[in-house]
Amino acid sequence: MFKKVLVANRGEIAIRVLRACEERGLRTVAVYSDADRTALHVRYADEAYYIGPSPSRDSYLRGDRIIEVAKQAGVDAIHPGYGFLAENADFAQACVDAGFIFIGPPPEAIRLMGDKVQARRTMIAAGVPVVPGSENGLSDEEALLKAREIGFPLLIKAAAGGGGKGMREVNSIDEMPAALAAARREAMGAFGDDTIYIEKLLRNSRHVEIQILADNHGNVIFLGERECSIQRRHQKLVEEAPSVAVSPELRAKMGATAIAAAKAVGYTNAGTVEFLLDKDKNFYFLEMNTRLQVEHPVTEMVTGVDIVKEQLAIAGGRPLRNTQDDVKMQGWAIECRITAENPYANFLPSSGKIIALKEPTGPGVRVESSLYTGMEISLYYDPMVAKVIVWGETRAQAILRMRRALREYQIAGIQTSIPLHIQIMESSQFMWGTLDTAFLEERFHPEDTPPDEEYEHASVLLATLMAHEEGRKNAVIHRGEGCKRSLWRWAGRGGGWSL
Amino acid sequence: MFKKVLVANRGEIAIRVLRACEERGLRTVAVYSDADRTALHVRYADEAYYIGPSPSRDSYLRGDRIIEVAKQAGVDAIHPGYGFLAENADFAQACVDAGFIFIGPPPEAIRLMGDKVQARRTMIAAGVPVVPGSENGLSDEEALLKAREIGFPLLIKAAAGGGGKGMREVNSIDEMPAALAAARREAMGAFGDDTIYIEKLLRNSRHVEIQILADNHGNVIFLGERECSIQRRHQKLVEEAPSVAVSPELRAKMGATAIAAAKAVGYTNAGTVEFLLDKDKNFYFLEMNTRLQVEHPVTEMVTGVDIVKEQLAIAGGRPLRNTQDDVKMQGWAIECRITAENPYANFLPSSGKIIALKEPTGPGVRVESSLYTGMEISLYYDPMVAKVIVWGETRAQAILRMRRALREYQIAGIQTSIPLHIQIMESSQFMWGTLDTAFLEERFHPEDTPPDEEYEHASVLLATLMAHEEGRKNAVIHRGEGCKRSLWRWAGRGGGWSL
Amino acid sequence: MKYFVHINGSEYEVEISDKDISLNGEPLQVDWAQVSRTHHSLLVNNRSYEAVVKKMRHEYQVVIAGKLFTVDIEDERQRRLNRGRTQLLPTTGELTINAPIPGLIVKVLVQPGDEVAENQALAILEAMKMENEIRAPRAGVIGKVSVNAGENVKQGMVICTLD
Amino acid sequence: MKYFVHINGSEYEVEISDKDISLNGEPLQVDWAQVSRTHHSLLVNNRSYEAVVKKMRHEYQVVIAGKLFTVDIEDERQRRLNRGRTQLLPTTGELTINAPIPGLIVKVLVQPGDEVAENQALAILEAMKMENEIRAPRAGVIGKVSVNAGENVKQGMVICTLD
Repeated sequence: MFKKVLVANRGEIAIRVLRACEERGLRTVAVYSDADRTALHVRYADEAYYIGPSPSRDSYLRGDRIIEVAKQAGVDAIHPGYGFLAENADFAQACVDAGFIFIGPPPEAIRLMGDKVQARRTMIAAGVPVVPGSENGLSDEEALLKAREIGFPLLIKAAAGGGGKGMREVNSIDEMPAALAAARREAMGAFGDDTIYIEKLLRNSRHVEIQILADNHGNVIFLGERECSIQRRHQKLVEEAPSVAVSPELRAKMGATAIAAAKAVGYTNAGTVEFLLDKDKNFYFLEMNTRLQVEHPVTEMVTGVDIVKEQLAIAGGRPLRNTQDDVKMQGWAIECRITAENPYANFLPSSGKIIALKEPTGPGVRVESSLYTGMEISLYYDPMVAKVIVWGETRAQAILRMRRALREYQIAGIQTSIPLHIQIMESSQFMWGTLDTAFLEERFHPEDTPPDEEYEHASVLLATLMAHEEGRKNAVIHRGEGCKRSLWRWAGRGGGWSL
Repeated sequence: MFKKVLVANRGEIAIRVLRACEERGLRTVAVYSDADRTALHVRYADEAYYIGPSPSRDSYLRGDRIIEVAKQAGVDAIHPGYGFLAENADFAQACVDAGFIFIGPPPEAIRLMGDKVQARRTMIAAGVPVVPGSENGLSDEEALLKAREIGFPLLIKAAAGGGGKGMREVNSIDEMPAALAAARREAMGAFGDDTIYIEKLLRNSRHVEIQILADNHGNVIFLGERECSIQRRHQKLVEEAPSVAVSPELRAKMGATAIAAAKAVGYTNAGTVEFLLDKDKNFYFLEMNTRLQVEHPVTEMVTGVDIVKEQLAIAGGRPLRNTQDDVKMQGWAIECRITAENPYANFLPSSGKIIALKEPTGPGVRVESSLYTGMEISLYYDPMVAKVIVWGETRAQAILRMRRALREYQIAGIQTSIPLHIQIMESSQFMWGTLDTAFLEERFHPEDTPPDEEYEHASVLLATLMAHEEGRKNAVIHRGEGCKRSLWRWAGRGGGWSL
Repeated sequence: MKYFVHINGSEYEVEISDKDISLNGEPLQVDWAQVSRTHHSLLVNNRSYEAVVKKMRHEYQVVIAGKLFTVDIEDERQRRLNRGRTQLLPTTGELTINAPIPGLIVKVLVQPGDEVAENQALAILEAMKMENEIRAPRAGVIGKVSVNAGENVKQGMVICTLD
Repeated sequence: MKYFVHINGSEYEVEISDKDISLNGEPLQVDWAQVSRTHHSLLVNNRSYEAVVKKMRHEYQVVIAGKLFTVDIEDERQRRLNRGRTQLLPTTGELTINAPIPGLIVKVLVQPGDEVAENQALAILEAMKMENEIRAPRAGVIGKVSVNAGENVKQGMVICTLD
């Protein structure tokens, strides 16, 4: 087994991986850009190395510098997290070439699954059902032809894509030219590659994915499914495990298919096979994420398996500790992704300084967060700043617990998606579990919920009291310390027993 | 089922209970003393009522005022937490008489188990093995006689006792008079009752306890055992579930005995039967705690059962949801009690203001805490201010995770027991699991561990840099904002890639 | 002292004296404790609220139970001043569309003189690797266009005007 | 500037100039960033440390990885001063025993003139419902006893003196 690991990432996932290393007794190395000198992952790691200016392309995407640091720090292995270089086959290869263990799948598997068009082709050959669509990179003209053939609605997708970037939904032939241009532009900006393909859009279907673990000795198991249908612009907001739509029989079938998909590309380490599940319980391969996923904690909470520790063990050459029969799902887990965005203003990214922070805890609550008081939220990186994950004996208990946890979460200084998540947890449709990937954008109307009159009143009172107090302070004289308790009490001690 | 609950407690346990109520959709009422106006439990509850000055006897021990508040707030039920009035049969009776549901056992069961002498007698009658000792309240003369009869070492215990208060270990007849006086004095101070009894002290034995759930319909189950052998002055510091010393057969036997004990007193709701387990795996009834216990979370983490929610369901008249066969223990859980004490100065209580706080989180970590930045730790209440609980797939994983969590825990402004807990987690004896109740006081020598030279160096540098900077500020002029990053960097950017 | 408080489109009247406080004329028992620079505990008729409050230039931002409320406060004097001012200002129809966040203008979709519908996209702004459409808050005719594709804009910079 | 630093009974020498820093003569690469009023991040030759630091009157309290370190710092000038002072002070044998925390004196176990051994209990102080023994830091003879049983004492109040 190796002894020292470099984590080539930032934010909550860097801390997640560092914690797993720490719990395995491994020495840890963090890397950081200018913007991240005081980030939690820098403070958490045993060692930290500067790798460049704030923009990702000058730091977290500079594989060459990261490998240079790995050499200088004398690490044995490199964990890429997700995003940045995690699905960059060249980086994985460069790590291996430089003599480091890459904690992830072999470069060839990344390359194959990373080219969505080639991946589709391989899956079809392996007998894995795929969504009807085009099979190779298309010119605009070809795309128009193919679109007429498979019909609308459809999706334009970037071959190098992921995270909804370079993806566009198209409902008629008229929208095609503008959508093609936008998708290519976004794909070029995000991945440096504007190859696209098109796929039939299956309405009213769910996004259900299977978590895979594969060791270097030919053993592959799956850790149940996750449902990730709550999305906006193809970005997941809420994930859960298990899925209400998946019976034990369907789970076994989807699991076997996912294992076949992984084996078809010689996959090792942790990975996820994403499927669309339609109303009739037919499922179609969407893509394989050849890395740790944002939503891995929900699987950890229902199976008891620590996926990152398994990644370390697999990369160290160990055979899987568990067989498929050992994997049991217990209870229900839900994750909410907390982003620095204003959900009521078209998800406008929100930047600023965190001036107050209190994170939820207590029974069944896990927080994966990059936040700290005094942190500057910049616009350099992904707006996801934290995740709340809860476990409950039942789905209903998990929802109630998530509501409780979200209400406890206090972040001041930026706008966040927390109020939207609270509304999702309070919506009867979510509670019934009648979800599909269009739920959030088409059938969820956060504006319709009645205003919280009680909280409104409290806000009015508190703000007015502060304004009143400030006015008095300015008017009279400075009152020393200012804010001490029991200074402000109106109309006697509020009820209860009185002195 | 009831709708509104008053929590007659403070600190971490009040918050724990409030969270469970919140997750069941119940309205919540907190009570507070002068010292606790801004305490977390007050801020967490839906409603909060003042009940009196800071000393417990004027507030949290005033059952009359609490019942008055319960009437005013219109609650249906009262949860006593642990400590304060939790094992006060008169208070439980007064709640029932006033028309409230008392979330706990019937007053008679509290009364019977609360009188340790009568409890012993009842247990003997029910065929439960008890530690050799006296059976009734003794005068000093009787105690001396009985002491000679059962031999030394022995324990003097308060009949009304709990939490190690009013308890004294005696190793020879000469020590008896002083120990008797001290035990009586402490018992009178803590419980208003100086009745004592004596028990043989079984050396090298473990403290192992069984968690019980009993509904109002005659169903009683147990949720496995907890090992609580790491104690100081008979106060638990570290607890875990399961116990390394308990085989499945022994677990079944102890469980059946605990159920018999509960049934013998007509017990309902959650409770704990404490046993001493000697080297030869004989176990002896110590006492029954007729309430929720501090260490209940370790059982929750290995069984997946939320004990406080079960308390609410039972009090609401529901039959148990689980049968004994449904109860499965998975993995391992450990709890460390964080106290405001200096473990290196004879556990001297530490008071002061919390000026900085960061609590651990991430996979498998749960924190139950009353702490917040700006909090004044007073000497009015118990020094336990927080608990860290971790879950791991194995005991070794749990220990490593606890070490990680404790290192993440930052509390500045008071002394805490955290460094001692880290040392316990790092001690090979604890790792081997060779524990008994004398472990901490007799065989654990925190002074012996080598100093953390590396941390010492970092502390030296940091403090000196601050002093240096302060000297310069005073010497030169005020430098504006003062503390901004990248102001201080010596001998170039530390390694890695350089610009 | 009387205050006129605006929140989510509603107006409340709060009156505070040394001993009494009322909301829309209803007297309340209020106990306010500041826990830290940003954290407050408020008891209103024994109802307990925990809030984080941040004072902005002209308003207070209050976070309660995970939700953000923006509160505008005028006292009687300010109200009279503001009233007067509103009546004096001519109601011109011109509206300025500003960049809501810093970013890169990827595309400008309108020209001076274009008629646009409410909610129509005016420009595309890239930030955090995502494209964000800047839309018209109401129907109108484009006046001036102040940015070009490929240009980096700061927050608040004018993108175009709408008559 | 040269500093003499005391921690856990060890002494370190730290030298700081505008550009260089050394610990016991060994030059180090140091990057220090203050995260908040109390939180600091320190990189020493790329080793990362996160610490909470509290300045007390004469010392710094540093919490790193859950452990508390107390650091005393003298610069060269202070050191000369302190050295001089130590030599001037007569080495009297009298020691004052103070209450380490506020509480109730439950029992006083010694009288003036008593000879006590190191670690012998002098009084019992109750706080947080627990009895705490106040013990002699070294052997000696009790001088004055300043408290009585049943008396409430504040932190730092003199309990007795030891010659």
